[in-house]
Amino acid sequence: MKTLLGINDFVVKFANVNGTGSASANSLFAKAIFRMGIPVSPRNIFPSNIQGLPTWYEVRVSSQGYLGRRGGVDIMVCVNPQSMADDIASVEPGGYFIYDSTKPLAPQLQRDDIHFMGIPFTEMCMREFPTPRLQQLLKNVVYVGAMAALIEIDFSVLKGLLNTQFKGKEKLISSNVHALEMGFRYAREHFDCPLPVRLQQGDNIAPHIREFDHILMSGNTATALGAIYGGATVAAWYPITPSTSVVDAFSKYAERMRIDPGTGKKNFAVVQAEDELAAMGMVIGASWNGARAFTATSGPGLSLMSEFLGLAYFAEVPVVLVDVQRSGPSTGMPTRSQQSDVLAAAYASHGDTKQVLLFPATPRECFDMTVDAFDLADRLQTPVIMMSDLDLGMNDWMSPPLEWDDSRQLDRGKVLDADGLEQMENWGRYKDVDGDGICYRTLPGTHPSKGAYFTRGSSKSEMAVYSERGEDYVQNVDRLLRKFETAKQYVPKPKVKNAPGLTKPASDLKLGAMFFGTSASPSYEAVEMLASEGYPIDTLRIRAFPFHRSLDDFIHAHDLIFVIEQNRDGQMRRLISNECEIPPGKLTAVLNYSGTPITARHIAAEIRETLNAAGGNVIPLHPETA
Amino acid sequence: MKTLLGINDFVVKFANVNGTGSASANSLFAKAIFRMGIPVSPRNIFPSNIQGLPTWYEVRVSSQGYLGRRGGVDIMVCVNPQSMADDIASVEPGGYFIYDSTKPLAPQLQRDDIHFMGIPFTEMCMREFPTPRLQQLLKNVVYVGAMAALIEIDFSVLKGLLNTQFKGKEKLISSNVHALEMGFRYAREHFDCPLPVRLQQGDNIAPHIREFDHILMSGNTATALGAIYGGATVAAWYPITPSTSVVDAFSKYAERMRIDPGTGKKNFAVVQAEDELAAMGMVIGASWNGARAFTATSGPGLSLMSEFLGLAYFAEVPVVLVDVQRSGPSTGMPTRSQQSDVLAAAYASHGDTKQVLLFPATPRECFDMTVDAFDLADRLQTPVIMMSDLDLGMNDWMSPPLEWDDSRQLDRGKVLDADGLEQMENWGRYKDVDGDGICYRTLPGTHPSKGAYFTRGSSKSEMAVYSERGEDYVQNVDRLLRKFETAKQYVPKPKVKNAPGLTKPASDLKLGAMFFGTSASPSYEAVEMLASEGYPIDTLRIRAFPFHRSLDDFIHAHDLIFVIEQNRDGQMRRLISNECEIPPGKLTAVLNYSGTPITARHIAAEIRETLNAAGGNVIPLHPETA
Amino acid sequence: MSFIKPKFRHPRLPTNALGFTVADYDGAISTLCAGCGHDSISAAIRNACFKSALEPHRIAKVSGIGCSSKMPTYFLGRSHGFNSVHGRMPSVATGASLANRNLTYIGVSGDGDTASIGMGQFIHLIRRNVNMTYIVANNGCYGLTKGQDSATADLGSVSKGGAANPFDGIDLASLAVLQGASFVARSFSGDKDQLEPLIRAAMAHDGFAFIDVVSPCVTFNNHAGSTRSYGSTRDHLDAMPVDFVPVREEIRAEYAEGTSHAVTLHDGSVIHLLKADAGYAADDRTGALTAIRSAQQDRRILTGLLFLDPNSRDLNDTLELASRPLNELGKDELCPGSKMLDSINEGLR
Amino acid sequence: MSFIKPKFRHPRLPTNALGFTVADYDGAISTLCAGCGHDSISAAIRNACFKSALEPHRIAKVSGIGCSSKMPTYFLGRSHGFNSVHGRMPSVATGASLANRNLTYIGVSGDGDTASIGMGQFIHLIRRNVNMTYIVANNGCYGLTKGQDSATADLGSVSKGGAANPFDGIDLASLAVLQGASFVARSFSGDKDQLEPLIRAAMAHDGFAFIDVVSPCVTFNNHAGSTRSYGSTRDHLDAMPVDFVPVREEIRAEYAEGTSHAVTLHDGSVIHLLKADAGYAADDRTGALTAIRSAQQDRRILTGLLFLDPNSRDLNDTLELASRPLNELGKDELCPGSKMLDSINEGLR
Ligand SMILES: Cc1ncc(C[n+]2csc(CCOP(=O)(O)OP(=O)(O)O)c2C)c(N)n1
Ligand SMILES: Cc1ncc(C[n+]2csc(CCOP(=O)(O)OP(=O)(O)O)c2C)c(N)n1
Ligand code: SF4
Ligand code: SF4
Ligand SMILES: [Mg+2]
Ligand SMILES: [Mg+2]
Repeated sequence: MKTLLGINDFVVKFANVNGTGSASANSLFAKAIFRMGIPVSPRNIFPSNIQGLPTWYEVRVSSQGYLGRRGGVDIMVCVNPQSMADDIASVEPGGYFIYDSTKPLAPQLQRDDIHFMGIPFTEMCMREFPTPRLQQLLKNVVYVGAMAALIEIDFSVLKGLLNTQFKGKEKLISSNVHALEMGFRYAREHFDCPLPVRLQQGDNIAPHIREFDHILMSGNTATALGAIYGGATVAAWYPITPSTSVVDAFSKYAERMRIDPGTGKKNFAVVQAEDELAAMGMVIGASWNGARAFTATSGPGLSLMSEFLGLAYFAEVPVVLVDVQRSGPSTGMPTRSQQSDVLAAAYASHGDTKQVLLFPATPRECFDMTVDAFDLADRLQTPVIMMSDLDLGMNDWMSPPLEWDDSRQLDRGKVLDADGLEQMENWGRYKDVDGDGICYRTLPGTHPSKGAYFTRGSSKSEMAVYSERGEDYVQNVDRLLRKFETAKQYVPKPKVKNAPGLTKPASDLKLGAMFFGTSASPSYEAVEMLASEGYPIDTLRIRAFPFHRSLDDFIHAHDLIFVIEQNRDGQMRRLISNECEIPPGKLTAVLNYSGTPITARHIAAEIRETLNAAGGNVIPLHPETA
Repeated sequence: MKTLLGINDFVVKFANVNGTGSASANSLFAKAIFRMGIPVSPRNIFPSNIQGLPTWYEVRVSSQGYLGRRGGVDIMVCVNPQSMADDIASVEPGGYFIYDSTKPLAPQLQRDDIHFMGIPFTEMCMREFPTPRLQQLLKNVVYVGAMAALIEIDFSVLKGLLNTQFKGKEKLISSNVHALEMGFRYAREHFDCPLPVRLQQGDNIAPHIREFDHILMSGNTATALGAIYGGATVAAWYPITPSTSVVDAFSKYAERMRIDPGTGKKNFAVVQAEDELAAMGMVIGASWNGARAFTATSGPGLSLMSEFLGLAYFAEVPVVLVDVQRSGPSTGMPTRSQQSDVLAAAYASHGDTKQVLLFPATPRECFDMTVDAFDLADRLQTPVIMMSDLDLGMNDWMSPPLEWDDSRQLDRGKVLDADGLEQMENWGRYKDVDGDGICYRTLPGTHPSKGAYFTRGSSKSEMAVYSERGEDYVQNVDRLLRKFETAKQYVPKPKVKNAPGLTKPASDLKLGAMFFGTSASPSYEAVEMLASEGYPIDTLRIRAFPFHRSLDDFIHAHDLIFVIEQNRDGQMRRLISNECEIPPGKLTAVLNYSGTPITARHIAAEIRETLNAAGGNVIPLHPETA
Repeated sequence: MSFIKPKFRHPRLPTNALGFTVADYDGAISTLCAGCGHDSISAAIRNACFKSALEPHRIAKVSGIGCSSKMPTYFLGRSHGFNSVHGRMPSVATGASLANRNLTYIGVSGDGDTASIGMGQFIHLIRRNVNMTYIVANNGCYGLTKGQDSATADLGSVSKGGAANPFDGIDLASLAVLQGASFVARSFSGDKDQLEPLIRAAMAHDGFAFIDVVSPCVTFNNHAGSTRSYGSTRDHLDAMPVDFVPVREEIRAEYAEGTSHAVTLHDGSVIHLLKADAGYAADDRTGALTAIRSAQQDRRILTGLLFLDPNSRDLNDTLELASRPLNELGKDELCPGSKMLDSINEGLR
Repeated sequence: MSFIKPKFRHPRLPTNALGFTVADYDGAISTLCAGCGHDSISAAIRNACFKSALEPHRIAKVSGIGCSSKMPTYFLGRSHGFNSVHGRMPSVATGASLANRNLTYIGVSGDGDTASIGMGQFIHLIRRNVNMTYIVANNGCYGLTKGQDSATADLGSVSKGGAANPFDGIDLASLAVLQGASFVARSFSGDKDQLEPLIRAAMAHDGFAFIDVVSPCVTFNNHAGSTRSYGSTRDHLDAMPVDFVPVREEIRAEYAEGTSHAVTLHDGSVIHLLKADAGYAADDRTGALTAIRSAQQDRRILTGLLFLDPNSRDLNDTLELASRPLNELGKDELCPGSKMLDSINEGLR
């Protein structure tokens, strides 16, 4: 049998039944590894139901700090008989399959090339714990204990985490510790511990992890904090997976940080709307009236908001919309991840529209970009859509700590107060005074006699008077294009990196890769894999639409560019070729749309295949020779 | 002063106030010219209100049968003081301005280079007709009478039309005829009749008009008839300009042609829904249940339907949606025309979607394509969107008569009846038995024990069982792509024409133009203008999306291609470069998005400018030398 | 994921008039939470269809999105079903009903699906009197998205999150009565003796039949603070039992407080009402509204058949549709032919 | 197209407490049809604001789409206005009200805008008790799209197209009462003596104030067959006149059938009710519903203040928002600062 070797480099997957309390045990597992200073990226893969169906928790451990999915499973911990056959099949040759041996394993499920390790979880728990509830719950802790022995998790870290989690409930702490120990002891007694795939503090950890501070948090939590720090006061939303936790977290933080100290009253409003149309209407109404407002939704909500997004675009009302993407179209796979709303968001609504999009790739960026989104929306007087996804939003990610510069001001853009109105001659709501396409706005209630105007989604003159004159219409929508052009200088710039291991691009290096959001981490990893094989690929991580000019430069500087994304139709590739006027042939799509996040292996394989097919045109350039 | 010369080649425009009854007088004018066998194309340019604002009726007379707008006005008949200044400004040098001289014209409005012709319409009507209502209404008929004298409309044709219109209401006929004669006489007495711009039967009329039969009808009426002949039984809609008349006409015809002869009951249902979401839901429900169903809407409705369009795409329910486009985004200019929903329709909804679009250019095609749309939707089990627009839908167009082949069957596609189910082994709703991506559908109530399945917008296996497995999802959406590929062979093919006057393309002719819908007519005209200047341009009229392969061929066969359309962002150009993988640089946008239909002059000017800018690369090839 | 039940049938299971056993009305195994009220409703629907001896394949099931809207998978596996989009089932059902007036339509929705996102469509569905049975599995919360308050949650009820609901709950039954629904009932998912006959009556009713079924969410809304949990529902239950009398049985006519009242349905079948708190006749809207409200003011939920218009005319009749279903019409009935088109052309020359 | 009115003001026009003349409350010249009921409503709103001496710039106007929704352009030219999208004004108004609780909000809508496409939002606006005056200019038809029946059109009313409406009309006032609106009134556009005080009362009310104004469409719905035309409205009018008593005037307390009833508003102002048909107190929902319905059954339209909850708590209060408008908060109140973020980071290590 093949022997897997992996010090701090392996994938563990837990196969559970949802509603059985596995989530907290699983996150205890991941957090302990994180606390040990070893790079870890856990992912929930859960069904669209509440109880009784298969759910998985996939944990990647990576000394190099790769946070994307690697693909494959080295150790499968299976406590769900429903999915057992598939789960066994998914283990890498040489890998480990840990299962509940209370019942014997069906012989037809056996495989010769992996290790089966039975632990009688149910039996052990029936024996040790009094109530069915405890038996059920602590079974999960028992397997964490066993894993602690098998891969050498620092036991004191686990205990420390339990102490914090159950602070004040000593009985719970002791039963949990007992469960941990049961598992630990069983594994020690019955198996060769540790396994060759295991943890080891310090040694081979990448410096950018070892030497810097990190936190473990979900993108949605970071987005919520971004909304707090960005000064959002109105959140209107409608529940939908996977965006719900954005507003949940916003409410939680606001209840803590936005209570008026004098009166105990709230300096924020959260409204659960009756649907997504209403949520967007409330955001528009609040923004029009000068509050910073946002909503969070997912694909179906985005579709429902499209008429209103057209209004906001055309009436020039700031809007911040967080789209935590899931698999579409329609209901699709509501609990699976994709990046498939790119076109729907970029051109949201009928008529000629272009919306500003931001593409965060880490929780830190969720935080920063959400703050930026409010500034951008106000500055540009238009919707700004944060394109997050389930993978980023709902999973915990290792991230540099969030940072805040206390001198940062809220940039409310061109809003005239009473004084400003007094000073400005012949103010007109839609006059392009500064030539950047952005006009001066006024808020209701500002001035007794100046600055009142009518906001509408229909055509108007520069003075905001209703008009059906072709010239007025054209002037207005041309200005909106000019504004979109202006946006390029305000939105976050792409991140360009030269091919790894090569300090400057050699003159004959013409390969590039572009990606965004959760495709970034596995893309970087794939690029490193390919670099070690001799294919040097420069990268550009897209962070916003409209595209910054450096994206054009990147495209022009390369002959063959891979666009890596998680949807069927290569939507970002389309958007690029559209907006940058690029021959689509220059851009090769690398796609995954299975609902589970794209893996580095998949990306590398696809690129390799293209390069091989290109034959003589792309000769691997061995790093030594570069 | 310049003298305009135009036998059967000129533009007359009437400037009215809406709600004053000018519509019927104006259409009497156009219809009379049509009856004389002279090509005419009338257009309403009306405000989004009901009474009291400026409205125009622009009539182009064109011996060559050009039905697009030419641009410019030769004779302006102005009975609306509100818009007079602009109306005067819009007359071509040498043209005629006919106005109500009951009040004298303000001196500052005078121009030296056009003819002013005052007729005291109000005064004449006050004198001749007893009630304000009649004075108001018949004023419109008086100016038609005057025009009859000025441009030589056959008076008996006018009278004949009035006779038909007011059949049985003799008093109305005589007062109308009287009004006509008043105008006629006044003009004869006060002006040199006829003007140099005028009508003349027979002579210089293009053979394709002279020698063939024509009707005058609006696109929306034709679409409605297409729905009747296509076998639509359920129409669910929500009123919105400019699509309302589609369902109005459908109801009218259905009341006439779809009454069960035995019982007097209806073989059709028209439901005015509470909004566009509901309208689309009803269509989906009815289609799912085996009726042919459709809705008609415009941009805002399309936006609101986008979630449901994603459902229909993913659940594979046939839908026929007529989008009569107006100016967007948002409310935009609701009574003005554009072709700006192309991208919103093609990629309607979140997630990866591609919708089938049809682009009719004439009423005849509205009829044919609507019939086709029902067959296509059934055959492909997907939404089919008819992309009409206000200009085509609400104006009367000269068109070849509608034709129906009585042997044509309704193609309901792959629907299994009870026998079919008995015969098919292991039927599965989403099995691609034939390899074309199209599966066998069953209808509720068909068979006591076979063929029942659950339709859903969420992911499923081939057997229609709910599934969140990545493989099932991917297999399904890949099949949908395959189906879209199949669609290419079923949708109407583009119309390709070699450059006019050149029987076969010379080897060094590399110019092409592509367009669709109402941009076609003025594009053909512009191409002829440019041909006469020595620029030979081949044309391709797009009639459907997905694009037929011949579109790729056309693009590859040309070096520089103009894409002519009526929106700001060159949406069709984008769609082409996206879907045909064409370097966008090959496609040059020629755009108009002022809300009034694009003119041949504008197109020619834009192309000329590009060609001039291209300099040495495009040497005009004089027709003689070709 | 759905599991198909084993196909084995016990040979001596009782059969209905059509020879079907109750198992012929089964669906896939439920994936809802153990103990979810919605499963009891599924069972009641299955039993009602069995007892009323409806042909399974002549029933069509429609729903929106939510735990409740998943229910149609779990009953009537021989019927077509359509799990559409959130809140818009009413329009899908309307279209379906227009296409084929001869099927029996069962719509299943949740309180989120109906009272929030679907409110507009729900009211217009009522107004059109579409011939269907519309069941709301009402748990006062959004089960599938993990327990947010819905618009029917009572004022002050406490959701899993811990916050007390600051808004008044929408009472869907009152709303249906006010907006002109021709059949309005309420029941409790745990009370199959009342629920099954109500569902049978609803399916027999010619027009829109609404049943608001209080259906506790064991996972997110079953704790002391919530007023919609099993415990509290049972406490506040003001049962108004209904007994279904199949076609051709004797019709009883007397009706006084505390006794039963026979109402003849459009198809001739009859419902016996037992009036618990009395005070209104079941065909009087104002009375129904007042009774519902007065029970409410006592913090009780009035159940039973709350309103019935025996002269209901459904949408197909209102629109004067022919009796043959639209989806059965072929080219001959639909297509007026070339002669007609010629005459239309003629009018446009 | 809008024409700006000449700016010339007669120097001796009467002024209100703030020194404004009624002309200071004017808007652009109307582009509605001559004689349209909506213009009378615009005038009533203008007059009400003038008489109540509201600062024009402290009022915000919101509307949907329709002839009615154009109205806000034609009054209060010194106020900001927002002509949003069809049927979704309620959500825009809700957001606006949350952002700045200190302005007065006037929402104008049509029966199509509210009772069809906007129905869901309307009901949820009521449920949230957003502090605004919501006026529906109710003409039973879609004016702007040329006269289709709306959902409030009476059963049997004949539209311009000639077909009789086969559906029951939705009564928005009853619906508002049932759904918990804290102020519900009805009036007639041609009856400014009743309408102006109602609007003033509505604006003074702390919470959601709904006024259903029967407002005939002269162009599409003013002929014999329609029951909502000027003529027929006047015929069926069952006037319940309302007189507005400004703050600080005497409060009258007696209330018997046929006499007047003083209700104290939240801000201390008082409304005198004259109960025409009696039978219910204006703070009793069931009574209001019964009265509306019984007038309806006599084919009469009950007008006046139909329901009032003097203890209304608006959305801002329900959500326990601070008294300072959210849109006035600056970085100091909003941004918790870097220390707080450090402590959050700490919890995530
Ligand atoms: C357009 C849209 N918005 C939101 C959602 C997310 N969602 C799914 S089910 C649901 C609520 C379900 O509540 P309810 O109808 O009461 O059903 P329950 O689960 O309580 O039975 C929501 C908000 C969705 N699927 N589609
Ligand atoms: C989404 C959308 N659908 C349809 C329309 C077209 N539309 C404009 S106004 C209107 C109806 C207006 O009726 P109502 O609200 O009663 O106003 P009225 O004109 O009668 O005053 C409709 C359907 C639209 N603007 N937007
Ligand atoms: S979450 Fe609640 S409603 Fe959903 S299945 Fe579980 S118990 Fe039922
Ligand atoms: S159409 Fe009717 S509602 Fe619209 S402005 Fe004219 S009269 Fe008023
Ligand atoms: Mg619920
Ligand atoms: Mg109306």
